[in-house]
Amino acid sequence: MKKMLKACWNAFPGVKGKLGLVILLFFTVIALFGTWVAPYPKNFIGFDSWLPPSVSHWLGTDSYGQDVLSQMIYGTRTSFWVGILAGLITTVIGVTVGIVAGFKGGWIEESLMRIVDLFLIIPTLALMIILASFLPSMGTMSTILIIGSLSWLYMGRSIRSQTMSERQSGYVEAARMVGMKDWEIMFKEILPNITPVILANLVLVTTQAVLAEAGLSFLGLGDPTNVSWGTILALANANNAVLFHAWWWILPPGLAIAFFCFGFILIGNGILEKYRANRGNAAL
Amino acid sequence: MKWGSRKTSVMLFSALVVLVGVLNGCSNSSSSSQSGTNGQTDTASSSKPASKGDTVVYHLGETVNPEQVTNFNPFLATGNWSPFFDYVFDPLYYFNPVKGELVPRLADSEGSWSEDNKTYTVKLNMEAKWQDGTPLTIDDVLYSFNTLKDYKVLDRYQLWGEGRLQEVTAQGSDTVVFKLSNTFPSLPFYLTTVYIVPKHQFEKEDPSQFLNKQPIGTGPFKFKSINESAIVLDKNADYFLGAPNIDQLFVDRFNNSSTLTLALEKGDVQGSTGTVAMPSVPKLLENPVNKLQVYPGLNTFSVIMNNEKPGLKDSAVRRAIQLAIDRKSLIEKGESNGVFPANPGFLSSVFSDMADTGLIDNAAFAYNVNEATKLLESDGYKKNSKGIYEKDGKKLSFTYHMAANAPAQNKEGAMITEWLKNIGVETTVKLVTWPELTKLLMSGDYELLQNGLQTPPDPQAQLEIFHSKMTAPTGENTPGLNYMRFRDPEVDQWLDQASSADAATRKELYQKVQARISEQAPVAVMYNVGGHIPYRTDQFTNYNEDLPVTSALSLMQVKKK
Amino acid sequence: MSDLLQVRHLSIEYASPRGIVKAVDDVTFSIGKGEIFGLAGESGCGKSTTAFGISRLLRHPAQISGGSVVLDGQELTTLSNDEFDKLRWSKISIVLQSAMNNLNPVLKISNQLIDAILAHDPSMGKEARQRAEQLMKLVDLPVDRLDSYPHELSGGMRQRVVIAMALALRPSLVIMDEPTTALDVVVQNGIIRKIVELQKEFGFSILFITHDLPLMLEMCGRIGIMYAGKLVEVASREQILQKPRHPYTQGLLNSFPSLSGPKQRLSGIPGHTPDLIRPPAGCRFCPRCSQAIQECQTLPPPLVEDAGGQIACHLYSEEGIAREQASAACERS
Amino acid sequence: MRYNSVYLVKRIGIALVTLYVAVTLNFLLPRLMKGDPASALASEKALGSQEVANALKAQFGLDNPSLWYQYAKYIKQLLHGNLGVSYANFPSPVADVMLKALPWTLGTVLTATLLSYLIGWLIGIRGAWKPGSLFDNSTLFSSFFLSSVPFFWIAIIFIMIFSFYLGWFPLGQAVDPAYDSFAWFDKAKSVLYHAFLPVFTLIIATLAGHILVLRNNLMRVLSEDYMLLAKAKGLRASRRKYMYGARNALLPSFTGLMTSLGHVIGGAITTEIVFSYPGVGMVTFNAILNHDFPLIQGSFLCIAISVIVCNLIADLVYPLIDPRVALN
Repeated sequence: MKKMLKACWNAFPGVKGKLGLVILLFFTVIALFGTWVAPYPKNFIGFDSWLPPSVSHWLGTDSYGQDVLSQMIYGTRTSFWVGILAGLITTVIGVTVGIVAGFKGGWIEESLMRIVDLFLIIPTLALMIILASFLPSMGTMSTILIIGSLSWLYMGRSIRSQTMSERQSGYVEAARMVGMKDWEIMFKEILPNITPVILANLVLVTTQAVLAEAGLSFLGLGDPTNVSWGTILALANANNAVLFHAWWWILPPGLAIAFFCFGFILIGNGILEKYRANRGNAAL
Repeated sequence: MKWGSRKTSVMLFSALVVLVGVLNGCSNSSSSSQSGTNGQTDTASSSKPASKGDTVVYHLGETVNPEQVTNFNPFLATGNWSPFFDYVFDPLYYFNPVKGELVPRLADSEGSWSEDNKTYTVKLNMEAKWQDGTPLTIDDVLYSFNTLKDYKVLDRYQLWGEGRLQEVTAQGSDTVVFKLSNTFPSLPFYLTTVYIVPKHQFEKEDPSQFLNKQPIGTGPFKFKSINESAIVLDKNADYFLGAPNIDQLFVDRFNNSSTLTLALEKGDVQGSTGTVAMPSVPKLLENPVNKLQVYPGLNTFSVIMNNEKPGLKDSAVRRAIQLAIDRKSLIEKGESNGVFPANPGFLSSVFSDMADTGLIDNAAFAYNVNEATKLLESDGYKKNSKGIYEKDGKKLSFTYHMAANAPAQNKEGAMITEWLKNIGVETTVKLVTWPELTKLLMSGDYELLQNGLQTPPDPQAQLEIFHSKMTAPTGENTPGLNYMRFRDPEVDQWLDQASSADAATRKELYQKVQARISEQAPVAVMYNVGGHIPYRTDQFTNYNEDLPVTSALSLMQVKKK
Repeated sequence: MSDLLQVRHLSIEYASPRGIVKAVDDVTFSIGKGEIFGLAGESGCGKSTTAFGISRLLRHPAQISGGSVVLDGQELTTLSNDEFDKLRWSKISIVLQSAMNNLNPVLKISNQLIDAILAHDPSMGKEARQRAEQLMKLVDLPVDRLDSYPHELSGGMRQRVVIAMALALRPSLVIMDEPTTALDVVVQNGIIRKIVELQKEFGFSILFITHDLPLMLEMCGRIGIMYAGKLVEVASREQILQKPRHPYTQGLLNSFPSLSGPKQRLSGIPGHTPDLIRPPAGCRFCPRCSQAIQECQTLPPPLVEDAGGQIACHLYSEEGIAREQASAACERS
Repeated sequence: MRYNSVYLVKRIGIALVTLYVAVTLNFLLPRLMKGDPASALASEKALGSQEVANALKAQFGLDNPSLWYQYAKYIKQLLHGNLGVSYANFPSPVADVMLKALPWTLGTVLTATLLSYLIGWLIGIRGAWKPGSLFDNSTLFSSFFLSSVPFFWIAIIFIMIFSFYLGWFPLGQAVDPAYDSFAWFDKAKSVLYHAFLPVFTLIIATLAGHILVLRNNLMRVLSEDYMLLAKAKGLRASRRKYMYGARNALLPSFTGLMTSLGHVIGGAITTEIVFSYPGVGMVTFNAILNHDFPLIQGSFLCIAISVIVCNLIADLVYPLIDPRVALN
């Protein structure tokens, strides 16, 4: 167990990586064990509204009389899973598109990149709204699907440029001479070599997913029965928390999103720093 | 004053180019022109460059989207902001929702029915003049009504529908005669929905496409100009019911209610016609200067149930659902007391004389969880392992549709679904856009759907929602608002009698209809949405509380303190 | 000839995560006016670091940790950055290795020539352009090329531009760090001949750095051999050719095939360069030296100055010479 | 600076093709949405009378269900510059609504993007020039933090602090209500005064990304030989930093400048809602919620066209700053 912990500890390189890991662990713990930690049940409307932070309500209550702290804790779970799952879906699509485009080249690359350019034009948030109104019901799963299927664009481009530089290197020629098939070269040879870049991008994409989920819920397209940082912020804005000087309802969701993503970005940059140290090129 | 859209956009680009240059110098320029007024209660609205002389300006705040100011044509239902017409134009009568009665505007006095109740004559107040100086003529009135006959699209309330208006003629130069093909006692209410337009301006245009960017009305305020932040109206000095005291009426445009509420709190705006984020109302009222006028309305929010769907067929289940909803906390928590308790018999308390107010706070329909569960069990439902009621294999599990992008609505939906779970009724929430909600209601492709049912200002029309002629089997689009697929031959019979009966018998028939509705509970009512008008009393007084305080007739009398 | 540049006990260190790397350790040599002095050695032996140390172009985390550099009688290591900047390019200029990106890709050749001149004499104005044209003629490049961009020139032409640039202010010392390594042999020959020609014409001295010993022998009057941060031998070209004294110099010479003469098997030098963080106690070449003797393991060889130049090897220190004769004797018998 | 004609033609060609694909996609996207608004509108407004519904459908051109017919009609209208009539706000022409809304969004978004790039670069340069210095570390960590904060959250915070508590800036809107009666100069000032906070929010929200990108690029450029040569030439620090360092470092992030426009406009949607700013964001959002096909198409098209045009401008300006491109 000790050795495994040690290995995992230096898997996150540099001061940045370690700091990021600590932040990430903090949120994971809350996401997994939130229900036992939260002082009150989810969406429990039982208190007076607009109570400032007090002993019984560390973060006060909102306009409906819900305890903001427990809402934040339950929100962590949604935002955490949206971030992780949407991030994974995006990575899978982004990496496949990136590698295929980078490796195959020719008209495949051209068409894929044209699609990427096109989707970069249309604001992703607007596209997500369209997709949101297209899917039958707006559960958390459909949010994840929507975000996942639309935010792989930047990643696709970054992986493609990385694959193109890998394609020139010797081991790819060697692999081809040995007679390995294209997809074998791509996924058995090139993929392991660009893993640090993939990890760095995964981290970036996860933050974008969390932000996109917050955006969607802010625009009222999140799942109302479920709570996430985005829905808390949306209700805070819609119910005029500013008028009530309810800073305890506005600040926490924004700060939580920021810290959560901050942790991820630190890890990403830690990996990149280590990667750049031994490969010498700015991949992100 | 040319409507400055093209000029403004050109100006904007040059201005924003200047922005790049002046941005760093901005801090001093902004402080010089803007005396740093801070939050809470402050006196005059922030001192913009001094307006000419001491013109008295009343700022009214409103959520008006850019697409809502593309036309000022009273005939059109879309692309315009309807309260605008109340300020600039005049209908024959004005329906006062506070008292639930008709106030004569262009009409001189109350109209009179013929013996066979099939013709209604209205004498006009010929003092009225168009804002461009030309006097009002009987032809203007005839033109305004005949246009609805010629252009089917514009007759939203089907004044010329079958069994209603047959002909509108002039009698002399100051009296209008409405000939009906059948008895239609609510005609006066319907006359309030038609604004009289200047024939000499409209006849040159196609009324169903005319954008009327330079509106000319007879109303108390004249249109002056419009920009991205406000619609500017000047007072109509020679308005025939007396000139308004204020010189200018600014309708400040916001695109969300939060910013509007902040402006109200800060004093930039003196009042609003009602779209304020309800939960912030209590905070507004903490400031003694702010008042909130509340009156019942024509929109009853309820959980609409498709009475043909399995489970929802039995009235016991529907009654149980009605009892499971804690209407009091919906009103307090959800809408912060900005709305009225709804009538389980559905008729709004706006029609105070007709509505059976006894039903509203009748304990039989109040929030009562064990009564609801008792009802379900007595009807043969038993709780299954997961705590959901079931009868011969069919569990009470329904889809619950709600409107997207309505945080307050969604919050209340979450509360209701929680309460339904407490009485063993399972729901899966589905969020859809507004037009889709209507489509689902019409086609019946829903089980539970939370939405408002809005009707014209006519008790008959409001109760006819439950008439079988207004519905169609699930799968077909309903002709009327009976989305619930509710059929009750007796209710049909009572309503048909009432449509041509005199006032007394109509009241009695309506009582019976309301009793039956509350018993059958085709819908589970939530609350009645009427007016909730916040207004400040620190700079202006003399609001007329018997009318909506920010309506035209009240704003006329408002004076600067 | 009087000395232009005296380097005394120069040491340069890098702070690396694993400890202090002594890249240059107690190097002493001098370059006369108008002399072409070569500095050779395997890559990583500290020759470029020495050059950058002298011209104060070291990049973080490297810094000079001791010793003195005197140019024209002026001590450089104690100068402030601003004073040193005045010397840059007017007294010391540099020619770098890679032809690919030693010129700013987004600026015209003329701008890059002129801005060096203007940096030191802002009032030049119009004549700066004429100076640039003269410089182009100097290195046999067509003058209209002044207005083209670096990527529009070939590798050789780019290197000629850099050389012209280095001579813009008639510096007294030009440091050339592997100027021709990136070029093919034919172009290299042209560049070398141009450098020698220009050196004769203007009389500036050159510190020529390369790992290509034959090229150095052809071009430089005196040559210094560096190994693992230490200057092991300095001698004239003829001395190095006929009788290289230090075993490492001999090894170096043996690992280059001579074009003329019999074909022999090349004998490289076994082993690899020592770890500069914890250098071996005695002579750093000892582990790879075939003629290593007892003292080599323990005692760092002192730098001995004598007629043949400088040598840092126990074989040539006093005790060493005695034992040498003894072993030479028994060897002969 | 003579352009290489092949490069020019290729760039414009790509722009046109992308535009055509955008137009077609733009036509299909709203159609994918379930629920056809005309019948919904008809029922909502005409209380269910069937002839009214048909009349509305005819006016909206939905009476002929075949997609090809609608597509041909759509393209024909487009060529006449007529973006059709909005359903939800019938009969207002879409072009009219867009023409009023687009300048506001483009004005703020373009200004914010340019300023944010400029400021991001300056900070990035100063940070990369002295890596590891206090300035570098502080900007690095704060940009990590800032790059992960939602647009609208910053907007709400700014309104709370600057407008509500300090009263320095208005609570929202684009111009002063009494705008029409102002003199020319007051009008400009009113526009700037109201635009300051939204632009400032967009700048802060996008600043972090640019700092990081440029800092990485400059770190790479600093290790190049020509930088060493520039130092050896004794050039002034400012010239080395900007003419040699920044000029090369900004090249890769310059193309990023315009492609990120789509992303910024997306972010602007939420900011405009919070600031009650009459831009395209709000119009698009309402259009989507009301299933208003023509307005959705109109707003997407305007956004697509403005982004494509900006990209084309970027492609044309790029050879001016990177000579290597124009000649290949």
